[in-house]
Amino acid sequence: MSSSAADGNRRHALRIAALTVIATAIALPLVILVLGPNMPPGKDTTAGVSQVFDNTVLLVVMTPFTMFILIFILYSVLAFRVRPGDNDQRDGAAIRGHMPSQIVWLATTTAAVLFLAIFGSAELLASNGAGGGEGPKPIAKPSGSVFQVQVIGQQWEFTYRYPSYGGVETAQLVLPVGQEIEFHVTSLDAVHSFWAYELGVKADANPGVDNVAFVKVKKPGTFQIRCAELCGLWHGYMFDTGRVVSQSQFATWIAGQQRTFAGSQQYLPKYSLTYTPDPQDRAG
Amino acid sequence: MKLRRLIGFNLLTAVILGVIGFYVGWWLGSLFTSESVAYLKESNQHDISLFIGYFTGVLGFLVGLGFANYPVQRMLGKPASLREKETQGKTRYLGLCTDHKVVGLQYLIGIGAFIFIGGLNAMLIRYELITPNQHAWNGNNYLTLVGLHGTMMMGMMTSGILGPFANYLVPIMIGARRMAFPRIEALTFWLLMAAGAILMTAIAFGGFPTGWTGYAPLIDQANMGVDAYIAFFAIVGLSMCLLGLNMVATVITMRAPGMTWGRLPIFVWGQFSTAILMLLAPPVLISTLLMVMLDRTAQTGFFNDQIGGSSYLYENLFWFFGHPEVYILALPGMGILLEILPVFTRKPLWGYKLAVSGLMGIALLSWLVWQHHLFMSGINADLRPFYMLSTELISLPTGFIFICALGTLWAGRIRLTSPMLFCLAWLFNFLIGGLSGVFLSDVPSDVTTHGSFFSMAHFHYTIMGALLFSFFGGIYFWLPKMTGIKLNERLAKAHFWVMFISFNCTFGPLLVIGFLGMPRRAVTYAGYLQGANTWVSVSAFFLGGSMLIFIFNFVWSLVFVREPAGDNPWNSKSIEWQLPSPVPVHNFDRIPTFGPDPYPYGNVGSDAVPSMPAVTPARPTQ
Amino acid sequence: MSVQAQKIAAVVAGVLAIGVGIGAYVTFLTGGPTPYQVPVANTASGKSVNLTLQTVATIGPKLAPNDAWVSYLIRENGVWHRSTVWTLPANTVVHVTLYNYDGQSGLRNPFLSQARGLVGGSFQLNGKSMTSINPDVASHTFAIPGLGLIVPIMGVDGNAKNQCGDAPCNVSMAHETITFSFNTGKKGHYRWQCFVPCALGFLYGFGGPMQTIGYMDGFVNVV
Amino acid sequence: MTELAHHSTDYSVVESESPDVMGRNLRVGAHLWSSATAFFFVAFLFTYFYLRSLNNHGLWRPKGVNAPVTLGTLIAVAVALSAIMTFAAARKLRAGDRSAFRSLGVVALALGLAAVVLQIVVFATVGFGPTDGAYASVFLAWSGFYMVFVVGTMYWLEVLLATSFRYRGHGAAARPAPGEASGDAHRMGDDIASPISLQSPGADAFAFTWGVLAGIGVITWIILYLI
Repeated sequence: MSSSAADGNRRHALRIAALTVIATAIALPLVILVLGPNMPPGKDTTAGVSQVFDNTVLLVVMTPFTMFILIFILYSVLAFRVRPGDNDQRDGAAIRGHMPSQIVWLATTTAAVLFLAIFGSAELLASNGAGGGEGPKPIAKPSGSVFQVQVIGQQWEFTYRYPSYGGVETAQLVLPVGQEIEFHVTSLDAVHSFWAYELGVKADANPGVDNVAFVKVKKPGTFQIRCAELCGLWHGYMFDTGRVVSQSQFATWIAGQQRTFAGSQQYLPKYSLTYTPDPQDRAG
Repeated sequence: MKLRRLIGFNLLTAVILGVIGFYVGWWLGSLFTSESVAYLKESNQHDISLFIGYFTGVLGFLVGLGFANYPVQRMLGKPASLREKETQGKTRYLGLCTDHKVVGLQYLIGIGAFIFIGGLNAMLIRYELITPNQHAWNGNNYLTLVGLHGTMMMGMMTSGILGPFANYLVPIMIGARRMAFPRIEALTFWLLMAAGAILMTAIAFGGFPTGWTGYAPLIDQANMGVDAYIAFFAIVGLSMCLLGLNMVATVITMRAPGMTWGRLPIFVWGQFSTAILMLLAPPVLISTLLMVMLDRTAQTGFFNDQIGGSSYLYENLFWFFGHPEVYILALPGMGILLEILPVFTRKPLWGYKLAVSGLMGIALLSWLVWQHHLFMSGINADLRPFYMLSTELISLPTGFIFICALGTLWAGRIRLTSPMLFCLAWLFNFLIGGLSGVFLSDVPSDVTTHGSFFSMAHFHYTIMGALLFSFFGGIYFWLPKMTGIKLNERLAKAHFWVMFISFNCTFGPLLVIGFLGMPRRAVTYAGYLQGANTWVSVSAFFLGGSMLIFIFNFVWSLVFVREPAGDNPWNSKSIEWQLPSPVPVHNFDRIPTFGPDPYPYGNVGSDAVPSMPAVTPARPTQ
Repeated sequence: MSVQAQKIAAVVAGVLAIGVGIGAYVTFLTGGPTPYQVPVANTASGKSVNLTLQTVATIGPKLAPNDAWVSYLIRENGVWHRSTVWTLPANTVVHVTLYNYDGQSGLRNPFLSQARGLVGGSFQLNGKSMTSINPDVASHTFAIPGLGLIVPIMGVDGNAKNQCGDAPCNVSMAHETITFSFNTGKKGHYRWQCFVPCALGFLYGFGGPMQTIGYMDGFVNVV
Repeated sequence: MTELAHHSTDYSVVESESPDVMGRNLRVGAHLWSSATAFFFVAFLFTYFYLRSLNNHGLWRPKGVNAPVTLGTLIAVAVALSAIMTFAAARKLRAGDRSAFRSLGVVALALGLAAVVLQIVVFATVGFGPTDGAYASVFLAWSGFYMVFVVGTMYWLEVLLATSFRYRGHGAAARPAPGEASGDAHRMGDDIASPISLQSPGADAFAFTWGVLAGIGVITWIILYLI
């Protein structure tokens, strides 16, 4: 390759590098200070906090790569395109590869990937599963006392049981604030998925399976509950609104529920982590 | 002779025999009675009749096309035949033809038709989602539309590039006259068409509420319509498996002298790596669906926890197929991308070995990641760090593809033709798709994104944004070769810009909507998402409109203008462009001998003259 | 006819054929039960709506393609119809009278045998005021989760005389009469369903009629 | 697409394909098909061990669900013997002894079909139905679909034998009538030079495929009947 062309390419390379650095320098503060803190699902719960932090880190790691690729494509298209009316029929330079840049690329991507995997695993353990379903025997669990709430998915409604209050079953989900909650999600029929968006909790409900998720809510409020796994005709209508209230309000509420539903509670099966309800299949 | 043609083995006979076969099978099924199928009487469900009907219907269809002739002859000890000599004339496009170029064009039209049906369903889905409440499609129809859209696209687009382009081009590129198994090649296409027809019948039997994943036990519970889904996917699986087998065998055995593994065009590598997955993944799907079929008919208990089955079993088996499946959708597009880039940058492919290892690396890793679809399901929660790692490792070979594409752009002499534009769009879309994939692969952020519109938008970026864009890039690039007729370049660019912009206006916001808490496949959504959803629906309609531009261009150029393309309109140097357009029936008179360099572009010195083609195969005498 | 003309004719024909196809498809998808405008009675105590329903074990070939399916029926000015999409006025008390001719299936989740969201908090089973029933003798429930409404429906005793066959059944046959009232509240588009696994021959008793509008599921448009 | 339709090649200048290409294709195809078959049954293998390990509600294998071990063993033996026979037959053919190939092949075919018949006997006499727990489901489905594969493979063997019998008189240079191959006199077929030349590679490819399938059959027997 003639020296002039080589100089030209070196100039292009420097420009692209500079642009990438500048763009990253501009983007990173925005990502960290503006975008990151506003990532879903919000910071009102332990699970939410860890997810927001996680999302922010992912964005930070992605930013330089994204900037590099986008700037490279844009720059090449602008700098190297053959303008209409340019009758120069010559080909481009016969470059078949460039070992250093290949090695650098491989090294950086590998480093990023390994970091993300290790970070994600650490974050997962540190945040008690970050609100995700961890199966019957969770490895990441909070130390100290937990407040058990069972979520029962059925076609097409979620109902809830509170074992520490005699296994009372309710139609609404109300949680005490500042208390480490241990959700036990199960299903009576098809596969559902219990998604409490603002809490940052999601756990599939499988028939005959107990799926545990942890969360601790910091301040009172409401949150929306949706079914996140296709479960049949009324999947789209399987939503509800939950409430987070103070300890005392919770006590009065649960007492009220125990009174209201005394009629059906006597027939409820003993509280257990999974149920095999009658009637059996095909019986009807 | 003419009469003989009419009543011979052709599409008409096939359709008639197919319908007859269906009703015969339906009647046979109605004869089944035993205590385990006693449920039939009280549930009005005729699953057994329907399954047998579909099976015999497909059988009749294939017999009508003439697929039975050869096996029967062989049973009688008649000798094997290389292939039928291609009948000339238009009729060969309407029946069993073993010319790989005819099959390629059959695939292009057939799959194209079904893709547009799938797209129509998408439009109807977006129409429903304009408002937060169900307002347009009655009863179960919304879920049926979702299922039809997903299943149709997944089933058809898996063969969307291997079918038309690989069948047509791979034999030419490796210097062969045919695929290894021409009859199997034809069979894969007609199986696919039969399957598509079967899926369309789902709405006649009450539709199906399971989406394209068909999770058990819902699929055991659903109405008869889901039998169409099961039959469709099983037949598509068979078609995919045979197509993959044929492709792998062809690349292994049919390469011309000089075409060593190190000289294969990157397009062939892309199809080859895909074909390996296509050969091995679908059998798992087929056996899974057969288990579902038995659950629904013979009352086995594979996925019914109440008689010892498990819903986890289905999720494991399905995604063990399902994840290679999504790379089956990604890899051939990469092949097209890296094949087209050198032509319009006028440079050799940058980092050929790296690109090949990227393709093969993706194909290998895709077997180790399937449980990242089940992060929230509670299966093997302890293994989630491993699947997180293996999933994120896939971004390394994917990164190879990117760096090779960027290196090829570098210091090239870029010509922004319509195929080139689609390739650049591929890079952009797949970048977004890959980055959004990182959020899904990372368990803590997957808690929110899993099963939401975010994951839906993610795989639309990787499948539609990558596969469909490279599909259209391939059409604009190779259709002149296949038909000998030029497509209108201005309309092509109009199509590109409308499609690219409206695509990003559709799925970019959907990423955000998912983050804001909208679950997939739900007909209702929270009121505060209405503005965004309306915007998405409108741009989705524009996206649909861009397809009409393409159809108009296709018809206008091919039917009315018919401007000859010439043998090598793009001044490409790969072998298919050294042949006349369209390629003659036997491709080559004498099998060519290949030189060392698959991409002989580029100037050694700044003052070099335009370089010459690497291979000059003898042209067929016209 | 010139070649060009032939081409144009072919293209036009093709476009027309596709258009007709799409039209038929869309019409099929939009087709379905037309909402039944429930008449409003203006009594001295303000507006009120009367809803008369019956549930039957088998709908029979006269009223539906799937003759063996369990179904709800509604009485529209004296005649029983199989329509489950109703339009009701907002903020109005709806008095429901329901005749159940179906047997006892039992609930999967006994919790749902407790009535919720009723005016006065209780319903009348054959004139007797109750708030919950034994889940094992439940035949169906009438539930509008969006309004927090659920009413368990007692099933007919298996060895009662004169069981009803195919719909429509009449009051001379063995049945249970349930009456209750609920308030429609604010405008909206709500689904209603049955929570008892009463679909014979389907896994968990929840397929077929339980997942098809027009049998055990429907919509309530509150306007 | 008139150009495509009317496009024609002068066949006189098109050289014919070298006959060993088909043999190579057959061998490669056999390997690929066998690997696909293996993956088909991997799903059942996984299902067996997964459901067994879960044992939902203790319904993996309720009392009284017992597989007929004797019949099962007979099936496995028949399949394995048949596969061994085909290997021997293929070797004979490679040595040029076509009559020995035929006699061994017929025995192998008989054994394979015997396995199918025995399987039908198992289904007719087995003491449990598909609803009797997960093991019953796996047992019936797995052995049933295995036999579907056996039937298909036996068809291939029958094809080899039929060709061998049809041309037993001819020497190595047997020449079929035009169109005989495609079976449709109105579709001309350009047949390979000699049908005999494909016999040996065909037999090798078949022996490999049938060998793999028989191996799967033995594994099936061990898993469904023994453990």
